[in-house]
Amino acid sequence: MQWHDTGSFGMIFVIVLVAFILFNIYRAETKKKELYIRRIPGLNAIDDAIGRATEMGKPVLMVPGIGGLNAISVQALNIFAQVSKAAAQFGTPIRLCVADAAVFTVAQEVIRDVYQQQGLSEKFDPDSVRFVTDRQFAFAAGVSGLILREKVAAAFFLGEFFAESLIFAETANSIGAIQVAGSTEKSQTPFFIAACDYVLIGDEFYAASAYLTRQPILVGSLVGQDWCKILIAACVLFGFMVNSYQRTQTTSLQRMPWSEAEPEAWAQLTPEEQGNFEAVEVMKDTGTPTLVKKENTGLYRVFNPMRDRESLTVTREKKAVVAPLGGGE
Amino acid sequence: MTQSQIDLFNAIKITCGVLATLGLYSVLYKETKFFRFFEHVFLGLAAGYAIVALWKETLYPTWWLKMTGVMNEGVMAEPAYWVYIILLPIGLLGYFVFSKKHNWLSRIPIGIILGLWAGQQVQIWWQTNGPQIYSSMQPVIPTETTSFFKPITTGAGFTPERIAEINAQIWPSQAINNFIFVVTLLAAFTYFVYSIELKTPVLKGFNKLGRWMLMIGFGAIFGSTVMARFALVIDRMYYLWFEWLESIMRVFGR
Amino acid sequence: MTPEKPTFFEKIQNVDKRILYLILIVLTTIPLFPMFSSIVLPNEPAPHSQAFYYQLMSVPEGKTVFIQSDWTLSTRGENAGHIESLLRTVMSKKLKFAIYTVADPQAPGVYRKYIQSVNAERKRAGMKEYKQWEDYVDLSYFPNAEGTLNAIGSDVRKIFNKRVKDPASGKDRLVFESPVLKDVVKVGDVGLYVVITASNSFDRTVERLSDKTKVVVMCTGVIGPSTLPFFQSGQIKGASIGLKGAVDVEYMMKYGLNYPDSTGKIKVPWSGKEELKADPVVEGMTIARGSLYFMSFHAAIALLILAVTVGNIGMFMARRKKA
Amino acid sequence: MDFLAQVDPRVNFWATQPGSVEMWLKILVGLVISAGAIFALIKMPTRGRRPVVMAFTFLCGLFYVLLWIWPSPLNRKPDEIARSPAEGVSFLLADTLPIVATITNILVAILLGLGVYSLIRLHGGRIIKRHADRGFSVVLLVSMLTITVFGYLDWGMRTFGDKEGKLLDIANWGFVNLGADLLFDGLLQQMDSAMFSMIAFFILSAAYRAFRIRSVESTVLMASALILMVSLLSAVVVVWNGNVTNLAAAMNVPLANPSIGEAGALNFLKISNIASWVTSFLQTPALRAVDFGIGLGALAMGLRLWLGLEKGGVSV
Repeated sequence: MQWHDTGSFGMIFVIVLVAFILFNIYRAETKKKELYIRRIPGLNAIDDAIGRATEMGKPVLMVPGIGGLNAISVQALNIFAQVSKAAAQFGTPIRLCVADAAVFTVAQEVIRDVYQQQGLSEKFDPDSVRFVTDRQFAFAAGVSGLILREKVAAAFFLGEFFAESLIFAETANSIGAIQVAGSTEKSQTPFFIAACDYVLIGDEFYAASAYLTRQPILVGSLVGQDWCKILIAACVLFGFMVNSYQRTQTTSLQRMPWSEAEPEAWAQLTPEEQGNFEAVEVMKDTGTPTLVKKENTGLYRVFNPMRDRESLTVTREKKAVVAPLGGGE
Repeated sequence: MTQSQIDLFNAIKITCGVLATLGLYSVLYKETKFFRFFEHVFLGLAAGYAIVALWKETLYPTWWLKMTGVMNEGVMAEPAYWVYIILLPIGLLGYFVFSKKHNWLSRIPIGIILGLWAGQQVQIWWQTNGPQIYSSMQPVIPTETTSFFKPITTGAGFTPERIAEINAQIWPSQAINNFIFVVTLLAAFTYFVYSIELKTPVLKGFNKLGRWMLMIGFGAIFGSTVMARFALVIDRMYYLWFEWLESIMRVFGR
Repeated sequence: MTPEKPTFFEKIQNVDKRILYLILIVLTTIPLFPMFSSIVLPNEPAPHSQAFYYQLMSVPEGKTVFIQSDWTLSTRGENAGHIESLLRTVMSKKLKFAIYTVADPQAPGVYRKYIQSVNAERKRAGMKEYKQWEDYVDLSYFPNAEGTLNAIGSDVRKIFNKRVKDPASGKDRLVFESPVLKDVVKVGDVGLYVVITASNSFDRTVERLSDKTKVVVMCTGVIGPSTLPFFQSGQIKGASIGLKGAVDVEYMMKYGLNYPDSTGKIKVPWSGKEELKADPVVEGMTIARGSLYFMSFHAAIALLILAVTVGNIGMFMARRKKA
Repeated sequence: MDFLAQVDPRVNFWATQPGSVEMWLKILVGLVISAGAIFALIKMPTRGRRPVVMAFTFLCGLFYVLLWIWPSPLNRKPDEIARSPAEGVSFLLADTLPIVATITNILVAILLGLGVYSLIRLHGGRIIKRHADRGFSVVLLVSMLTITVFGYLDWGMRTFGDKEGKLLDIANWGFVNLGADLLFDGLLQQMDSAMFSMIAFFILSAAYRAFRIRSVESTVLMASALILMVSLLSAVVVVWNGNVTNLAAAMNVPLANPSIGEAGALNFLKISNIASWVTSFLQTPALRAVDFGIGLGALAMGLRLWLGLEKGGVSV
């Protein structure tokens, strides 16, 4: 039965995905001609928004979500780097409100770099990048207060937003600011859709920096992601065909826990052994052919590897018992 | 403290809460000084509490106690893993961010945090998405066509075997639903393909369909979220009126 | 745009927000008054609530349940109903439980409050109170959700390496010496793993633990939609979602599931699962907070739907006028 | 590696007796060494910088990747010895996980000082520059200071001054405990809930404004939202479904419940079934597509960060 154990399938699958992404990054870096990316409306709006803010002489607000420091907030900061580049050129004031100390550290540096690269270091006001608080709703209160007081003309909410998303969106909407929003939390996207002018749905957010900067690495990895999506889609297509076919067949082999297959043998085991062998499953020939059940399809087996008894019989020698110092554990 | 003192304290506490709530709610009408006051109190308290929590909830239990160990009635409960000390200087490197010359050092703690996060993404991808991929592979060929809909087992007096048999079958109605499921998934998927130009009308249409399906999905989320939010405001009202009155009444011994 | 003053229809398609807000406040408050609170609205529990209640009621007496309570006062409106009905059921079924949080340092304070209040309520009704160490252990807060959940999956005894006071000896002892956890070697040994959450800490729990133990969830309506796929793919065994979920559970606590009352009538049928059956809760309160708030909820939704309809009518009529 | 494994013997080079001179000495040495290391880094030539940062990032990421890719031990008991070096590694990884898991939180906590510094600089600056809003800045700083003081005093009393847990009972509280509780439980948490519950109002106004039958998109958005909302109103549901049942009885068509795949002809008219159909066969797949996309995005971004491929913006 060993060949039934497909535990490594998931790992291979992920490795393939990783390979796709890395290969395309390599491809994009070596290739001369630029790879195609479809238009993403929300992002074309960035310049108009900043332009409008400049006319009104009002600041541009940016919020990279309230999540901790991870790829999402880094991604948001990458986009905001582009935004503040434009803002710096127009001389539009910016407000970047952050809810996490680590993100704040990165933000400080990124934005300062942007101004330096533009040769406008003296224009950079360190207070334009603010740590408001790391408490969700205090942050919400602080930011919406800022929105109302400073009458921001454009607001960018990109990153990991939770319940507070609608507080920001509605507040900014009430003073008629242009809003570009996108959240990796799909449960918040509807509220952005309801209250914002432009919304990045799902991983358009991840596509954004590739779209804006056209850096080969980013574009390449975006193409790689597309390959992965196509692979997954193909899997689903293939899978539902195979399943559809196989479910119409009959079989007398039934997959079941070993404890059910051989109750009497099971009963003889010590509780500890039973603990070890809980996961053990066997294919039992029931003799009576029945319609193939979900649990007996080949694909089910691929995605839910079957452990047999041999693979779980493990005997190791115990540690020498040391006198637990002062009766710890 | 006596019971009456406790009641008094609770009454004061809840009254403060009520005032604060009203203060923040006032922004629904207009951004006033009243709101601004409570907003700044809120921000101050939040920041202050963070300062307390950073030691009391993170550093003390997960760092200091590990580093200096735990004694329990004079005997060692946990040994002291002194090497934890190196995390302090690493963390402090972050403070170089304000230095003009050495700000690159602040990227070391950042790099560590991001590295750990990145590694985890690779680790958990399959655990999260594998089962989802499998459960999308819905069978779409009916195995039983004697009835379009699945026969009703409810109170039909079938034997358990018969019911199991019926449930094992794929009935036409289910097959259609599953087909809709797969199509919706793939349509929504094409919406997220960026590098392929959607030239043919078929692809364009599929893409548009995908966007509509997404909108349906988001609408559904909106609908079910409404419950959560209204539950909160209802609970607030309960607090504003009833819990407050109750606490006041207790003080006046009713 | 229009110089002449707006027509009636233009008015009703942009009513001042504040008026809507005021109406909402009034509508949500009135049904909370005592004279309404006695009413129990008719209900049809959702399938995932039914699965949840069945899983909970089918845990054998005396077994241990893990409760991961990841919410704070800010979602009291929904989660309070959840934890109250959960504790009432667990206590009336005489299950032991270990309660802790991986999400928020404030969460322990919150769930302690509810353990106390439910205990007090049982005391008033003359039922047995739940005691730390014998009946439950409170493991409070574990920072870093991912890490903790990984560890719970791989080696629960290592991560739950905490001490609580043993009333017998008055000493702090390792929780695994307590009656509650002495039989728990790996997370698979627990009767049920209940997550009460208001955040996506829940997804992490599924990622780390769904293959190792029976996970069920009580979550806010926001998290709800993202839990349903897990319920479909069988990674979680049941879900009580939002206020409705709380009401469903309270309702089944009162009437049972596939449970014939004295007249033999089944109040809550679980169609397709006739063979399965769950009794109502025998002692203590059943219908409570959830059902009380449910009235106001109906009023609020009615207002929302009304507002949307009026807005659309206004828009159409105004258009027709223009044309 | 004993440090990582945290195994017996309970006292070794890495694990010392708590409070012993040896411990403090080792801690001191550790500090000195790392100070030296920092000094070395400061002297580091410019081109050496990026590799250093990348090395840190890579190694940290590598831990979880190893944890994932390395075969995990079967049926391991806490007191067992690895059979082979390979299994030894897997044991080590498993034992190390709880420690590595805490690193992020510790670092972020240490970094919090930066945030507080920026707050104080902003509002202190306002007070000095006699900004119009300086009064509020004072309020902010004062409330920050107060809760900090009360918080630490309260914590100290509970942790060190209260071995037998008297303070768990409010009756034994003193001024400090009451103050801390008032500030945290009475104000801070209530303000959280207040702000949170405010969303309900915004939902109302947002729905009123956005749910208009303008385009196909806004219409389907509204339709599915309304269906879901109505399906939550159990009073409406019971009546609606009751009518469907009567109708079915009148036409004597059998009814059943599609939530498990069963269906009778008129069943889809039941509001609860329409809703559950929408969620299971339209919402679930649509959002699953979003999930796959986001998952892949995170995976790709993670790879780029881990391997140091990110350029510009944040180049760690």
